[in-house]
Amino acid sequence: MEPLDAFRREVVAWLEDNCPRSQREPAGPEELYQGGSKGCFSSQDARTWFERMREKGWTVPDWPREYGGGGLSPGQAKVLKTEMKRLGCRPPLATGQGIAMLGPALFEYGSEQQKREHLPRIARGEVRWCQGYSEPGAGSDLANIQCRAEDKGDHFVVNGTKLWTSNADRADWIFCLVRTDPKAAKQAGISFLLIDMRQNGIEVRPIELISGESDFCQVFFENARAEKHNLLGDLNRGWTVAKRLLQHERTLMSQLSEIAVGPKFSPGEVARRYLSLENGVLTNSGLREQLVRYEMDAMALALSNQKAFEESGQGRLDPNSTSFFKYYATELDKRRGELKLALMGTQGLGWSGPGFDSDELMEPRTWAFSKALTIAGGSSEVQLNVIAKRVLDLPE
Amino acid sequence: MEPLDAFRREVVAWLEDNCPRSQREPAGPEELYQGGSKGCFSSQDARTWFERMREKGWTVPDWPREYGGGGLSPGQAKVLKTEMKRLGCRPPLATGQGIAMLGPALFEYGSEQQKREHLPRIARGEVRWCQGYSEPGAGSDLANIQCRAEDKGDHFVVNGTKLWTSNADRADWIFCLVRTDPKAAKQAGISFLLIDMRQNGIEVRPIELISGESDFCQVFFENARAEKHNLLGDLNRGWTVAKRLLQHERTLMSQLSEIAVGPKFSPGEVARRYLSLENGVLTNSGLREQLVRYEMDAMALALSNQKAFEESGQGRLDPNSTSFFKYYATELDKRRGELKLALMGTQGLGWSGPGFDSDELMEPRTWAFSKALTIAGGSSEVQLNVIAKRVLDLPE
Amino acid sequence: MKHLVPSDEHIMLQDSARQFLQANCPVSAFRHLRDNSVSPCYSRQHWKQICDLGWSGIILPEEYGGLDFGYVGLGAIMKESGRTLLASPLFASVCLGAQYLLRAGSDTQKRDILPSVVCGDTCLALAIEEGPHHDPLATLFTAQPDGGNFVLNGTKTFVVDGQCANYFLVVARTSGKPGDAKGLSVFLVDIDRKGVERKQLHLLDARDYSSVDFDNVIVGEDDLVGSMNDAWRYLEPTLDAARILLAAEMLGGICECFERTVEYLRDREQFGVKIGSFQALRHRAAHLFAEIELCKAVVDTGLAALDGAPGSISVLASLAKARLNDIALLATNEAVQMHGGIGVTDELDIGLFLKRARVAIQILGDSSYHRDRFGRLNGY
Amino acid sequence: MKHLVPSDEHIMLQDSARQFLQANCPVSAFRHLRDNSVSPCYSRQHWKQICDLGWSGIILPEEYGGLDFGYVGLGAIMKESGRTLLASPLFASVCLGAQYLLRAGSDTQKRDILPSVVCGDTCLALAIEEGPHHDPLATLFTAQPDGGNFVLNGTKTFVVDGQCANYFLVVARTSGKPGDAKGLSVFLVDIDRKGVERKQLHLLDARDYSSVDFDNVIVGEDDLVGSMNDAWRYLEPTLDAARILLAAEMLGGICECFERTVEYLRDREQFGVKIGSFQALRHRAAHLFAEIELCKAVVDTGLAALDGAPGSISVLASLAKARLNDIALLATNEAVQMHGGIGVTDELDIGLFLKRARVAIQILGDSSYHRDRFGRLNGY
Repeated sequence: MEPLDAFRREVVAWLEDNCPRSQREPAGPEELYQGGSKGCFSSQDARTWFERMREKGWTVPDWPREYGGGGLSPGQAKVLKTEMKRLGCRPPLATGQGIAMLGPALFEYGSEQQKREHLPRIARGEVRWCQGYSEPGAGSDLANIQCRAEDKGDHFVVNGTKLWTSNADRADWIFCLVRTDPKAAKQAGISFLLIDMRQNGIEVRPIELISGESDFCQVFFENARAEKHNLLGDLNRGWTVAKRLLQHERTLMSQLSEIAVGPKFSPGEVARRYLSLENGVLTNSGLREQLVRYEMDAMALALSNQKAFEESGQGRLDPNSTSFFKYYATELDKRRGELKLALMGTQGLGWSGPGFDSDELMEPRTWAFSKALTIAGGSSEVQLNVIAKRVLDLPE
Repeated sequence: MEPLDAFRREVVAWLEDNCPRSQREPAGPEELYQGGSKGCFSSQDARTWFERMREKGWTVPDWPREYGGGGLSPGQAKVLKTEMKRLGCRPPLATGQGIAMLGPALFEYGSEQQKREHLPRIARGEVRWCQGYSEPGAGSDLANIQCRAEDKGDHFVVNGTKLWTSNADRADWIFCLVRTDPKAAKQAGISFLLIDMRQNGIEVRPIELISGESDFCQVFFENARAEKHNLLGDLNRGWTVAKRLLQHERTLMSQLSEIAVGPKFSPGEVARRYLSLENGVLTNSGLREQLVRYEMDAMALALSNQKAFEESGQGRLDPNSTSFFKYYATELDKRRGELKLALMGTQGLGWSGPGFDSDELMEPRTWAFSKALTIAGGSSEVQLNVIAKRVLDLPE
Repeated sequence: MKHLVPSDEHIMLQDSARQFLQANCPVSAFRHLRDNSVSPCYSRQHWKQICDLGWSGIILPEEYGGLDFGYVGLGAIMKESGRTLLASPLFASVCLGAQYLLRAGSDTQKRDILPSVVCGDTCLALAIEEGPHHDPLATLFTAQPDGGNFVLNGTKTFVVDGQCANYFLVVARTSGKPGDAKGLSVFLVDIDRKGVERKQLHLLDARDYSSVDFDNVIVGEDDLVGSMNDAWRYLEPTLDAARILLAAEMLGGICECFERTVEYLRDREQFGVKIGSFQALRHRAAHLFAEIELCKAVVDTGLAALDGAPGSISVLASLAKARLNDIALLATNEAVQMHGGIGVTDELDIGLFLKRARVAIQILGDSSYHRDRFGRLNGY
Repeated sequence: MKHLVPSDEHIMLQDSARQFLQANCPVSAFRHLRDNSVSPCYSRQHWKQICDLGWSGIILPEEYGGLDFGYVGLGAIMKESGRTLLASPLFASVCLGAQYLLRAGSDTQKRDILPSVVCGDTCLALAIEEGPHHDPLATLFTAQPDGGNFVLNGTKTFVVDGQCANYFLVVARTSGKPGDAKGLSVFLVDIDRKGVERKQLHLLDARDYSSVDFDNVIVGEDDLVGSMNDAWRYLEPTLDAARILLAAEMLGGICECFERTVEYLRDREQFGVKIGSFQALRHRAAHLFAEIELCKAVVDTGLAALDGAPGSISVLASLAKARLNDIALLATNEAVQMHGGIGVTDELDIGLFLKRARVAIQILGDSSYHRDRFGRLNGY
């Protein structure tokens, strides 16, 4: 206990000195710094805050210092996270695919050269990454990879297309599953390749979602080039890396509601704002029932997350738990979206223009986007399949 | 309209004249006359009422007169049913497997001789029937029939065992699926046989259920004898008859809550009895919400039944509808059981003895028995399979 | 008597409605309106055609230019319009406005207004909501008697088809306190009347809604529709009928969404097989089928009751609205999920049904409102 | 600080509890008691052994013969006892009775009673319920001061382990009106006191319950446990702790039921394949797994909070009881359905878990009670 307490005091003092006042307000969806060559700061304060945190390595507090991280222990990292949350500090650099996905994969499978090349650039926000897994027509059948990489001696030539690539239009590099052995069975013959997107052979087309956003893209490769030393893991063994990454993705998605810059008000606050109370109790008993059921399940999930964190001993989830958390958290995100619309009534239906404040206008879009969460990153059905097979050991 | 109105007046007058007062009270589970050699009347009035109805053929009002029925049109039969329900008249003879299941099968597949032999005895309550479909280890896989009937010239010799045979211990005859061709694939090679149970080769063992009742039995055949002329439908083509019967069974089970002599009080009445009201509204808003949801769904199902009846034009359901009604009605029966226990609180937990009145004691047993309804007669899962395949035409 | 089996005439009407709508106003027509920010979001040309077909007069007597063809007929049209996401003043002007006038209006009012509604020159809109949740008895909007006139003050929100309306039917309180049924009155107000200011609301479903301010708007006694303080007598049955008609529209949307989803399950392959062969999806689709069958029965019974078949209309209306709300939610969410990735793109029509459903759910009462009302009507 | 990771000592305790119970009091032992109408339905021999193991004193300080091992320890025992359907006075006498005495009793009372509870000679039972739904603040039962004495009048129902009790802890109203927290007092009443009449109740789960009439029962000031009119201060935390402990027992039952069901899905064949290969069942089982994982976290957090970890105990208790109620319902119903025909026979143990769950759901508040309370505690 003692050392963490001292650390906590130190962290709080530093944050209070260094986090600009404006960076301690809730951020809108466009206000977070995303990094990369196309990233921009929403204000001078945002830049200052990012630069101070970057100097301490606290954009990725638990990465080793030699790769641009803060070198904190899991316990220290949690203290930092907790105190930032308590003080309302915004993340200085949004947790994108580089920090959450590729970073851990590099630590586990990367050569020293690969780690030195890529990790610090992620930590310093210089390179923004995106993930090329899904392909048109494949859906949940992730191992159904058609995008192929031909061996040309010192480099590969890549042809094919990737779908549902988050923020590909704003990324600099893409990590990709490609087929390097067309004759091998599904999972075999797939390699994991890092590709610089700033070349002519790559075209990116955003896809409009029902939420009105275009976070997802389709990426077209036409004789795109990737250097051989950018192969992560062994040739034709990329599926191993991919599977591990899927777990990170699930973990990430199960914590979306915690890390996402969603609407400001909790369902309870929304209820108090749009419904009437009598003696401190909502008079609309049907909606109240729905609210309490949601809040109870959300609290139970949070406690379950806490339990898993404590049990893991190192801040990392048991691989078998990731499916359950991804499933439950994203289904709950959908429920929260429906609940808030229900609580807000007609004030929750605004798409644009007058009659709604900016918080209200965010709700239907968050609601619509939540529909994607139980599909992306392995649909709920896929997660249930995994639980049935791996956790419950049911016969197939 | 006109002719039915006249008929309705006639029916009401006759019922009022002929139905003894005591037979217009709700009946306990043991008070209905079940027929057969082991059937007994709960009172002299019950006997009188049965005999009067039998004379008119109104134990089976829509069967032709020559087979012991009332010869009524579907519309007339519905009028009779409605008026009996309105006046609170008990069914003079409970709707058992003979009336609901074998009767329709005999009309559709029986020879004239078979119809003349069996139908009037069902109509007059002389013979009680039970159904031998399921076998140990088969569960929902109904076509997995091991019970075999060997051809001995003028008769069959039957060996094997049947499970979940309702009221076999009180029945005189059993209609049975038996394997007559052991070499044929599953559904082929099954025949539909009528067997007199009053013989030495048949032993019946009741199974105790969680509701404390033993309505279901296991039936053991050891060299039991069945005459050749008691084969219904063609040899090795019994599956056709069986499938048709399953539809009747589903229809029957989807109307259980209407015809069953369950607990006297509706969920709404139970709620008013065990919970407090304020300005006519239940103060327990959580249970009220649950109650309204149930009542709305039950009303919707009743309207759907009415719609199907009107659309069929002949009082018979579209075969594809039976699965949906069976599924929904029995799931709703389970929900009603849970709801009533919840509404009654600790007064809904009595198993025997003092502290509970007889209505209260019936509730937990009805609740427990309701668990069997979504399993017997084709489980909910089987019904959903049928809907997906036959109604939605989804590929397998 | 078979109330729930449509007559041949009704079947013909529904078939011709389907043909007209599929040919002239398919979902792509609505998408076009939305993408081109047509405001208010409906096609005047289609509306004119619809009026020429007589749909705007289906429930009105012939003396006002109507077809007198009953609610079952109008319900058939509403179902079909739900299938193609038809955006038109049909619900606001006919199902709500004309219906209320027919119940409550004086002979003069009916003669003056209804024929013009039928031919489509006049659009009515009911200005009833004041807060985020439907609660007509809570009306605070005031109409102050002043000599032979009334002075209207207050704001009405979520006025359906408010932008294309020529007249508002404004629900106001002339006496009593919020919560009282007694004391409500309805006024017919020309949108050009001094002090009326409407503002377009852009909602999720890209249709026509307004918020309207009334600042010392002066109306005459002639503008009162139905007797003073006693409008609830006409308004409640009007709302109930409109709820059942809206439920019919929602049913159309649900069925369309479901059929498209089943089609997708039949065609789409994954892991080398049709996804419709996955038992978990099969069971969910089959369950949804059962829920939708119940929706059909509930809507048809409600419509038949409006045409005189037995049954409590209030109970049936609350049952219909609550059930259709709930199943619309379930069916649209399942449709998105079963379509997978493509389901959350704007390119697929499913998203349009998803959004329309969320708005329709709030019109004339969400499920919590109608469950509460159903409980009260049943004495618990 | 890791509150949710059991210490080695707690793991050892739970392991030894499991071994003892599986060896000595398996489900078949409970079935034997039930089938032979042993009354009250528990084995005195097993209870003696349990007390010798020290479980009856786990949460009590050493000065009263206890182990002072905390709620996490007692929770571990409760979980295991839920797995084997152990019928014993552990919940009533220790989790409720001794706990209340420990919080509210005078030194004398504690010294007099607690050691005897620990060794199993004394069984306590809390007489709190008066109607069919848990509602302690609604208490009407009166205790009328009379000189230095009190006269108790009223009926208590659903007294858990009332038949094997030597003493009742009776919740009575000494002032105020139903609904008030102020005015409640608790009395320790010997079952042999004149005017006390108990009647055995036979419930669904075949355990020990009573209804008890108090007819002018005279008790002294010494029998008051906790201060007069102010018992709620001790009673509410007692009830909350007992709710969390009961939730632990329910969790054990749920896990046992689920594991048996998964085992059945792995083994049982139908249509020529294992039924666990049917995707619809797989998904339902996987969903249930997720719900049960949340149950574990909720129960463990509640137990840890009782031992001093951060968190509002009232909120955690209502969360735990509501969630465990709901998932017990789901898990037992799914267990029956997935077992098919055999699931509804009395021969299979699943039915015993099904019935126990329905009674446990009603003890100290059903889900509607706890959801309402959770809402109030959170300000809505």
